[in-house]
Amino acid sequence: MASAGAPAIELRGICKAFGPVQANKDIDLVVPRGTIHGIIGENGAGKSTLMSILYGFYRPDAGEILIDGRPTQIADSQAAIRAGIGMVFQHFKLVRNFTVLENVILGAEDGALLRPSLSRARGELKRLAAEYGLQVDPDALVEDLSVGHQQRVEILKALYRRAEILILDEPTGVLTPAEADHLFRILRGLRDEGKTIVLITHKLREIMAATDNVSVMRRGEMVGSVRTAETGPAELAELMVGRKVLLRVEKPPAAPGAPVLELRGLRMVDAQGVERLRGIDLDIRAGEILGIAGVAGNGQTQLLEILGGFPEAGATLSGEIRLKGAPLALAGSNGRARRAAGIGHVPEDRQTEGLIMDFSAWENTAFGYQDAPEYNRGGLMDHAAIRADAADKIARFDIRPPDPELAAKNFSGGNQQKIVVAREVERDPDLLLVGQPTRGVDIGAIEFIHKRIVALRDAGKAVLLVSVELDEILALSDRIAVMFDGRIMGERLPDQATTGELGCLMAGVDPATRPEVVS
Amino acid sequence: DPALIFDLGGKFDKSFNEAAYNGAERWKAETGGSYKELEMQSEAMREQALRRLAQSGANPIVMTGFAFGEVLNKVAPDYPDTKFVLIDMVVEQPNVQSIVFTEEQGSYLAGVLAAQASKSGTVGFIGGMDIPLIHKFECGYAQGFKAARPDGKVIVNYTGTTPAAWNDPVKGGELVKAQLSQGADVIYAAAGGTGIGVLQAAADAGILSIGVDSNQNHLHPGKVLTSMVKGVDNSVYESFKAGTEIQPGVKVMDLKSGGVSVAMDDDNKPLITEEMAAAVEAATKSIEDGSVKVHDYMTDNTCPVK
Amino acid sequence: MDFATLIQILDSAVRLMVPLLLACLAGLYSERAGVFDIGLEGKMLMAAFCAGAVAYATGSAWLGLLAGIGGALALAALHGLASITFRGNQLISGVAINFLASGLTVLLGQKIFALGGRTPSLQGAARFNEITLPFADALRPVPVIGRLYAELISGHSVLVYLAFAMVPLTWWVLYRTRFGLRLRAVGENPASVDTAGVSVTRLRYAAVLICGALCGIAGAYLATAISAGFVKEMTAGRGFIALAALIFAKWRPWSALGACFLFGLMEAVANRYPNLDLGLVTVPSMFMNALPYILTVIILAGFVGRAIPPRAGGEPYVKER
Amino acid sequence: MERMPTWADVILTPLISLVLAFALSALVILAIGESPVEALKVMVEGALGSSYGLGYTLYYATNFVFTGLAVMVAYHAGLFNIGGEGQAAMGGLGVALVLLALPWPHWALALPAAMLGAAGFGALWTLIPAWLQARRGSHVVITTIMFNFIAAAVLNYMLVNVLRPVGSMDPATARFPAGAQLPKLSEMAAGFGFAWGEDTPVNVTFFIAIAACLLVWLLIWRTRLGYEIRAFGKSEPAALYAGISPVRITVLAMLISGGLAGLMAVNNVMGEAQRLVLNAVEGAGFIGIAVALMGRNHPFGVFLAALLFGFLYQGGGELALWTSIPRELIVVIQALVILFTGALDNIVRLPLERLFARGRRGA
Ligand SMILES: Nc1ncnc2c1ncn2[C@@H]1O[C@H](COP(=O)(O)OP(=O)(O)OP(=O)(O)O)[C@@H](O)[C@H]1O
Ligand SMILES: Nc1ncnc2c1ncn2[C@@H]1O[C@H](COP(=O)(O)OP(=O)(O)OP(=O)(O)O)[C@@H](O)[C@H]1O
Ligand SMILES: [Mg+2]
Ligand SMILES: [Mg+2]
Repeated sequence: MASAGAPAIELRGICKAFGPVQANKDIDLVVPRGTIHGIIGENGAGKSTLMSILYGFYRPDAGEILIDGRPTQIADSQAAIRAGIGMVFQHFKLVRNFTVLENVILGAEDGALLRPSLSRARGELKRLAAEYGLQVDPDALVEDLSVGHQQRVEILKALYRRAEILILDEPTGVLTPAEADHLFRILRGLRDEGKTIVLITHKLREIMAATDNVSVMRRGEMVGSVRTAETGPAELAELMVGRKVLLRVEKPPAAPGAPVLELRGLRMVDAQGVERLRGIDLDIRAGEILGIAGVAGNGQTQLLEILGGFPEAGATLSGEIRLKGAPLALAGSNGRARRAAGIGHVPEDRQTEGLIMDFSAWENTAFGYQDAPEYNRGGLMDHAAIRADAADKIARFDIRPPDPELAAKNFSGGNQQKIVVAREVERDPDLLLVGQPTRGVDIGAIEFIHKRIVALRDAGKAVLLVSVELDEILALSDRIAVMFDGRIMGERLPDQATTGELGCLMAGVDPATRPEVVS
Repeated sequence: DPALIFDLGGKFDKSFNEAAYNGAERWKAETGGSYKELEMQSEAMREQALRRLAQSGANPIVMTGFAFGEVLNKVAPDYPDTKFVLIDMVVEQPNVQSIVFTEEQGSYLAGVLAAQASKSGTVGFIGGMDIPLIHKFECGYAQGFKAARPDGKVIVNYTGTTPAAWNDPVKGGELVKAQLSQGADVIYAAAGGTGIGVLQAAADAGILSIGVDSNQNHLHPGKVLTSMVKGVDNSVYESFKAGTEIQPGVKVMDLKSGGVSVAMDDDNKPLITEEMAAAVEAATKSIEDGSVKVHDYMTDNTCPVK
Repeated sequence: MDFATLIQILDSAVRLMVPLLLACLAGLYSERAGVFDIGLEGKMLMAAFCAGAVAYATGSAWLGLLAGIGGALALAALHGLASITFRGNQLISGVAINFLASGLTVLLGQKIFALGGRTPSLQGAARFNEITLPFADALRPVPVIGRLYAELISGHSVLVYLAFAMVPLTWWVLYRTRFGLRLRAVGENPASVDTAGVSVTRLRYAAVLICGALCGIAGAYLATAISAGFVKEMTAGRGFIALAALIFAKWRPWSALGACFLFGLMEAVANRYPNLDLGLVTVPSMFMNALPYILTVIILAGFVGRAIPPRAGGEPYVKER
Repeated sequence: MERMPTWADVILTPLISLVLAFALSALVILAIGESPVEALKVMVEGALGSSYGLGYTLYYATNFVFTGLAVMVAYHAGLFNIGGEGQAAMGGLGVALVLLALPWPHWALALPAAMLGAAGFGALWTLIPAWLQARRGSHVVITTIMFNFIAAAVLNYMLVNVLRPVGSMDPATARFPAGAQLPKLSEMAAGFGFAWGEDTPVNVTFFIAIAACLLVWLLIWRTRLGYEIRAFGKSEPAALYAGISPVRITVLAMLISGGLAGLMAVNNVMGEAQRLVLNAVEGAGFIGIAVALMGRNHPFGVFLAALLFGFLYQGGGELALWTSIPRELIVVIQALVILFTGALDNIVRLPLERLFARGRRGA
């Protein structure tokens, strides 16, 4: 065993470049054993890269890694696992069509045959579940699990390999508040057992609530490490972004006008025969933001897809949609018609829906609007016009790096999101559909995106906001509807609703038995 | 120097390209001369090859395969001093000799032999691609067989519709087994490399087969009933020997002139009974004196027997 | 159709499906590991040549088989080099391997045997001969079952039984062993395997080489079992049909058996009924020959849903852009 | 993420790869006991050394441009069209039917009609695979392979039983009317008063091929349809989000692809043979796969790759003509060229990248 005083992790002078991008510049980091250590930083600051180096996924260009005070060569993940390091990646490394058990034993099998490994793992999972409250069905296919459960599988994978150091990269980006609380309880339990935890997050609230120490990264460099107890959100935010950040959304009171979107009895049964929407009635007025709160998987995705004009293949739809009084067709691939009718849409999943990752930024600024007259001239697409437009948006949305020729996949998550938001908001749609607008996005960008959404509202447009972040819903919405199991459980005004009350609704329990009708 | 151009199948096709090659080699061995040879790789190369050879002074230029017909018709007038010999197709040009074989007659004899050798009264025919030339073989064979056994049955298979049809011994072997199960006990293959599989499978199954184009009796001694030999080798040999003295016009290589025949040698001697030899003899006579007319499928795309 | 005909057609189907099945399982290993392979045809062809040549030279079918496996392995290693080590385009590599085999076999064959790329015919022990299973003759008189055993199940070359044994074996390897688990994982999400501390490169090479070995058996079967020697281009598109069967089977071993049997059966039927007489019209032989392909399209359209390939298939594993 | 100057990526890398491929080919030639230097001389001289060789090289290249473009267009939509062979064969049938239907007075009239026939039949031959892919999810790779075989059967039937002149041995159509003879490049050159490429089959279709490259480039990178094709090819969920219909794009992309493959027939059937023969396509459909992939799915790359393969074809023909090297050697050389420029290109690219990176750092 190592000397008692040595830190669990010590990084010295870590450098890493991806081609011309210097992702990590001469980084030092010390993480004492038995602590939860937070790492924050803007999108693209190099947090994931640093942790991937520690986990042996990338090789550093220079620098030294000490584990428990001993210099350790971490050439690959195998070495990291041997050194007692486990990591839950920002994008899970799970095999979607494997069961939970299979994912857990992958790479840590006991022998050439699976059966003994599987039965041992089954027992082990039961023990871990009991010990840490990490319940998952060991025989479920990963693709059938909610993201929260998928994350549990990742944690279980690490614990199964007896990790003493656990790295979590933005674990709560995809979790509901309740799931996040649950996760933090687990992490504290692990820490109290003497394990060391590194937590990357964009949420200052979580840093303040869960960590013992926190390090801040900016543009590939480590700009500071402090004890959490000795700092505050405002200071961290400033350290992170390099300027003062408004942590509250400032918005004038809403002045709702005529209804823009009216939904009546909207129902949807998917191709497997599961009823996903069970009769949705909603009104959204001009000049208001309607926030839809709810745990992921309760029909929000389906609602957005139907309104956006691309319901899942094979689904049966019924009910009525009216936009500014005129009925809209329910089915068919008519994303174009929806855009033409004045509906903008920031989709929930920017990487598989909102962007073509291999297209350049400028090509992506026309995505979905390839028909728009200003992008076309004489039967051909007007590249000069699209490029000019893209450059303009990049400048006004402060998208970094400001290079319209760069492929979307080469932007960080936050900047990718800005590209999508810029494209949709700048069109001045009468109705903007927004799904998870700030998932995985740093606070500087969150502030910016929120401002834009509010500005759109103030210009008299209607906004339908879907988010699993209750904080976001509460901060932005003028009215909140809670969705559960394909139904609207109830509507609340943000200043009259408590988190607890909303949480009850999200869980399918109506605290007031009679839903309050807001006029 | 003379030149020889092979068709797409290539000179080792176990079929008439190879026979042509053998003829040329025989000429080379006997005279000590040298010749140019060329294998086609593509359709467009035909014209190219003819012109390049003619320009290079090759004379005569012999080519195998009906596919040269069109091109030669176009090219021959441009090189009036060069003699061309086309095997398997007629082109009427003053400097072209066309050599055609009466495959139907040779196949007729093969059919006669098959009829004698068959115990079951059912025989088989396996062709490569379903094209008119192969029907000519099939039809002659059926006529000869039916002449001897009017109540007998001929099972016909073609191997495919792509060039792979000529190089698929596996399929050839399976077709033998399919025909065998329908009672066939003598099978005639006119299918290039596929035929090798036919002869092999027949030998394995203990039934008789008939080879084609060149003498294939030696491939499985005592198991190949005979081969319908097309004297392409002789034609090439003669052409090379005649050199520039080649007479233009159409040369029909029939039974009488020895252009086609059924191979009789030591390898199939044990299989050929006296009656068989006599039957072939008789059929040959009747064809030669015209008392039996073997119908040529090519003239009207039909076959009098089914 | 009487029983004898049925048996004959099934028997023929069994023989014809064997090279398809071996190549299909070969492709299954490779593609399940995320390496697409349209070079099955070429590997089989190379194997057929090597097997034919060595079996002729040594007079031993078994040495021929080894040589066939060796030939296919060499091309498989090349495919691995291109698509794993050098992260090249897997489709191009496959196309190149097909061309390479098609040229090299004839070039070498001509150089060695001077028969235009053909090898001399194989005889005796240079071929895998048909083996009669125990009691086959004794059981023959038993109605139905006995004949099925004696005529359909018995009487194939050892490679046929090997090919059929490969199906449960492949299933077992894929779903019951550590290697299979990792193999399937690397074709779905190589990052998951990498972060679990297992080498993606080594796994993929293993899969590609297994693919080579199976193609080798398939080629040896063509040249030394079902026929007697190598003929140029003798694979005649079977590698592509195997690929189709693989997609048809959705990359699953038992389904591969079914798909290959279907292809074999349709070819056997077309062989047995070269001119289908439908009373009014006789279907010309060309269309009977194309029947397996036409039926495949119909079956595919009618009964088989969307085939989703292994997710990471076709893409080299690149960590750092 | 520029690591290397573009010229090094698109010119230097393939060039070095090509040199590697030829070096290995030289070893193969040595191994079969022939002289590589001699072989190279014959090939280069035969394919590029005279207007005659060049004419053939360009003729073959024209074929490959069409089949290469066909594969490329489908590829951009995420579809792998292995059916170029069958589509080009059906294109030939279209050309033959059109040209034999009327006594065409002049090629200028016959050409557009033949092009319609070629593209129409080629496109039609993709319709079922495309529709099945779009509607039923039947994998286009299988269906197009199957349709190659079916096309061979159809052609076999049509040529033997329907289109063959009575009494002809050859399973081929009659000669097309004289008015349907396309002008050869040699005739055009003669029109300008100089002799070029006499007796070579390269004809006006060569210019159509160049035009096709430009049009395909416009289509893919300048039109809305091209934008949608590329978007769909990269991500189907994103395409749905953007209101792009998968069915429409799949069918359109395949129709265009099949049409391009079919157009090849204008070159070989109408321009060269002047009649339709059984084996008219001769594997050009498969070469198209290599051409498209080696050309990095860009029309300009396709054009260059087609020229390279034209060179190999013609040079290989000359090799067979004047040396005793078997023609299969050319297939081996082709394979090595495909392998090194298309699949093993990183053997060259990675070291080059390192070299350039070092150069930059040093500077
Ligand atoms: N595999 C890779 N190849 C090339 N560049 C990369 C790679 N991974 C990351 N980068 C680049 O390195 C920089 C740092 O990325 P990293 O993912 O570490 O940021 P991050 O701090 O985790 O950001 P986020 O908060 O968005 O997750 C970014 O500019 C990113 O584009
Ligand atoms: N263990 C499981 N096995 C099979 N299907 C599951 C499992 N867990 C969730 N699902 C299904 O996956 C879909 C999406 O998951 P969803 O997020 O709705 O789960 P959830 O139960 O709400 O999650 P949580 O327990 O985190 O609240 C649902 O249709 C659900 O039925
Ligand atoms: Mg990150
Ligand atoms: Mg739940």
